[in-house]
Amino acid sequence: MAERQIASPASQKIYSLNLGPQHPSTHGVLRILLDLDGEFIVKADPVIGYGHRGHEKMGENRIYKQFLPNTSRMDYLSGMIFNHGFALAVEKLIGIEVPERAKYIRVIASELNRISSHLLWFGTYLMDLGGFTPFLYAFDDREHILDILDSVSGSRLTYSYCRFGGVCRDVDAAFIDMTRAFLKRMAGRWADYDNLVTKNIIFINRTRDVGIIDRELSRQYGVTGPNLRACGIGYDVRKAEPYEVYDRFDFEVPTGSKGDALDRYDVRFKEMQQSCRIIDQALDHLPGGPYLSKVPQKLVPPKGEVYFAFESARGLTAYYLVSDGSTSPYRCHIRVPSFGNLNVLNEVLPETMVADAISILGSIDVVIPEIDR
Amino acid sequence: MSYLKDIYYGGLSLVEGMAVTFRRLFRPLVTVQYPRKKIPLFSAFRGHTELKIFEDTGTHKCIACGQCEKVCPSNVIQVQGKKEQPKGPKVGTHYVIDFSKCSLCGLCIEICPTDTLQFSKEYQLVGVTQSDCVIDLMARLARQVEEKKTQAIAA
Amino acid sequence: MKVQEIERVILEKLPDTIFKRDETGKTGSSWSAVVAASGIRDAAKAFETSGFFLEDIMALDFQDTFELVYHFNCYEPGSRVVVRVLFGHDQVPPSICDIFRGAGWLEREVHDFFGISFSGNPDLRPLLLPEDADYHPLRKDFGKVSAYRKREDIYG
Amino acid sequence: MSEGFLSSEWLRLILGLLIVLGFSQLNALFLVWLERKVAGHIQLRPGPMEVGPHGLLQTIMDGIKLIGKELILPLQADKKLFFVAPVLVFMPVLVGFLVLPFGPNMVIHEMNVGVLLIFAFSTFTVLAILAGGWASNNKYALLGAVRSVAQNIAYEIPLLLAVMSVVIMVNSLSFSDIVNAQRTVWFIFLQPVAGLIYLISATAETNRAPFDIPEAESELVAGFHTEYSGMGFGLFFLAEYTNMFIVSAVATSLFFGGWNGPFGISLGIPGVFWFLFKTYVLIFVIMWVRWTFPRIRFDQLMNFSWKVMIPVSLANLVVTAIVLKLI
Repeated sequence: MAERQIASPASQKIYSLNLGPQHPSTHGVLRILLDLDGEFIVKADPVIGYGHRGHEKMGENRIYKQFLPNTSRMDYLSGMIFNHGFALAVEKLIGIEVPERAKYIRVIASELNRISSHLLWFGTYLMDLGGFTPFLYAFDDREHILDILDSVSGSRLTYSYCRFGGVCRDVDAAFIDMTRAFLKRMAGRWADYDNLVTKNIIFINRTRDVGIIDRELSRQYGVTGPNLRACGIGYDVRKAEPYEVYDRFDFEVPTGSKGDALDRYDVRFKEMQQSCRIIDQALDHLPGGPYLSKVPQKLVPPKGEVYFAFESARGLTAYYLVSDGSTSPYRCHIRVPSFGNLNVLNEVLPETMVADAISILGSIDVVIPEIDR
Repeated sequence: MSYLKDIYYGGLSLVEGMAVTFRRLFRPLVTVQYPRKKIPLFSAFRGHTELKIFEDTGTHKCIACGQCEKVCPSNVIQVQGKKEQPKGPKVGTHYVIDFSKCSLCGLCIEICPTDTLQFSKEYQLVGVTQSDCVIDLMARLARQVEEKKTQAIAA
Repeated sequence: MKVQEIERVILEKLPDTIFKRDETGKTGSSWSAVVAASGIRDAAKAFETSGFFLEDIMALDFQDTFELVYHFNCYEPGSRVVVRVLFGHDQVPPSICDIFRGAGWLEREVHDFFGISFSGNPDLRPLLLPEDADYHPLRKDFGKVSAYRKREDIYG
Repeated sequence: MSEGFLSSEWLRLILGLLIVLGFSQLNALFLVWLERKVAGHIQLRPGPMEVGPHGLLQTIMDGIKLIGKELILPLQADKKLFFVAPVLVFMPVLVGFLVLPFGPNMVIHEMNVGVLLIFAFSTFTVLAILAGGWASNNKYALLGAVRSVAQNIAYEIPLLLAVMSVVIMVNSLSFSDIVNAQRTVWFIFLQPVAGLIYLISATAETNRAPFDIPEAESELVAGFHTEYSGMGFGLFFLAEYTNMFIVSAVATSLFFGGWNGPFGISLGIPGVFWFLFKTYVLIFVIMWVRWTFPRIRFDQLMNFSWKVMIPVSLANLVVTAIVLKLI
């Protein structure tokens, strides 16, 4: 009989498992090299870069306007927020005034996008944990958001909706009605999600005390966003450095206490509710007027730099633009939140089980193409 | 005691979850069986770009200025034109887009000085080769004009 | 405010640091400092002990120099601090990956794109580029480049 | 010889075998369709709709597709074991049909140890899973197989303890005796705890969600059948559904009165329909559970078995014995 090798030889207790890049729950193309002792992880080494497209180099070779469609392709789940941030960064660099109406429209669109991103996270996270049905419920809700954003921007995922000095298309009464209807619909959905998932004993056991990222670890790795807030630090760029018109809205920054997967889940869930509040207020105060200010066709920013930070669905995101006084940036750098959030896996994964690794990876909500850029 | 309590409340939470899914069994379905039923498109829908037909001239107003070609981030557009009269304005004769590279950002539409570009409502774009993604907008326009004519005759 | 505190601590440790305050908030950081390459470890330690986190490391390629830009922030409004390190194309800056554990990957990314090696970083395998990549795409001598400038052209 | 061959016992066996072969296949195909429909409607979508009325023929098409596919043998796999495993997983399931009481006098082979036989053979399944997972030469498959063994050992005990409490009430291991004892009152009312434990353990035994850790799609890709393709995969798939039918049928016989109507009221409906109706309702419940809950983690699954299920089922057995003695 031929010699067979299945696991590593018996003398070696530790064997390695290649999780990904084609694995049902590695969210995009992430590969984690796991060293396992039985089901327990000894060492985890995330390997990234499969989706590297060189957005930063592209940014240097394009005029500012041409980079806009790129932005929503980095974090494709919150493309609107990335669009919005880039528009704000360039507006700050050049000094373009944005009409009030456009500011409110952008906030509404961004917050809708944030809810849709969190809903998708909720669905896929439950799918990682083996619950298939919440995934489709979440997508059912998300579909309504995509419809709303589709009706105003014409796209469902990569919007390219914001322009320097406003947005590319005005919203109409139908948009406002749809958004209001969506808010009303969501108000009735939280109880269902609570009963189906949040209170579920299996779910709680799968997430409580799993993958604790405490304050010290978050600080060491630069973890931001809901993952940071889950360990009790209420740091949200929308509150800390209010951009656009976020300082006019009354909303809370939900925080957790321990920083385990359950806290991260809770924080994201409450965040969706807060986003609904913001949208509601923005709709109430939506001013009239123009939606796009007059901007010259050829944009030539002055020499200098801008570092513009904003809160995407995954955390602190920033565009770092260095202008040399020509039509394209000298350097275009994007600080992405998932980078730090994934980096921390190096320390969180060891001594957990394979099943927990999936749960942790799902709970930190990374979008790999965003890291790869 | 807490042992039994845990079992009881744990079990209760499971029953609550099952109630949620059971209720959904009798809700109306949200699926649309696609080729049989279709959802109307929003007016903002972005298909690939196309040339507008203007009522007054019955054709496009492209002047082959090449601004769309220049502003396009991914070199999708190829425009050529010629002067019909020696001193007259240029007229676009050749407008081809490579849709496989297009990211539907709409910069070409916004920059067009004569407003002759718009997003089409085309979404059933199936091809088997890469060259199927290359769309000749002038030919498409000619087809549309032809269709309009036959429709007008039929009416 | 932690920002004032850190300014004092850094000045104690590195007296020849040049500070620039940005009161207008135009650049997005409340103040920036230029530190010599040898001083970045001291600066990072000061930031670490006073509760800052490392937001980002990125590099800039100029004709005359490399520039490393460290963004530090703490969880208070308006306290982003930029620390710049200037060094020649042939020099090797020290790594801070033992001070901020998350810096390891950030330095790997910079190494990928600019070919800047950090002395003391044990793991400089390519992070985003293919494993066998021997090119550094964000250097201004790679691929299509619109301009290659000197640092004073931009920062004056 | 001919007289022996035509004797009712032989005829019954051969006829029964043919019916079982046909029924088990059709039933499995129907259950796959039902599962997809239940899942669909729970998730607000219609499920298969295109092939046949309401997609009824969809699973048959899927079966044909699976038969037509290549069986891929992974490099360095144990060839014999790899191909034997799917057969091995299906065989014990068929044996189960031999002793199931579909109705009064509708048992293929009446046995006084029918209950024992079914549980003895159902243990084979885990052997097949282990063989398949081991032979695949794949770490995911191996992990799935190992998990499966641990899980099945842990859940066999409460399962049998729960069945024991019924058996000592009837004092018989024959299905017909047990069903006959439930003519007026079903055992689920006398033994609710045992019934619940049986259902939970049976779900775990059949590797159904939320206990589907041996295949755990999001963790182990497809667990023990990661490397199987074509009909090898198809057999694992069919076995899962036939297994589900068997455990539900056993539950019907042991706890839900078998072919008896509720409280002795049969409404003139033949017993076999009562039996099938109750079995399918139980199958529906198992499916409903699958499409509601997330998966339990491996160690929690073991804890649940050893710390909750086994003590409770033991206590239940003791209480049953004491009460029986007192009566």
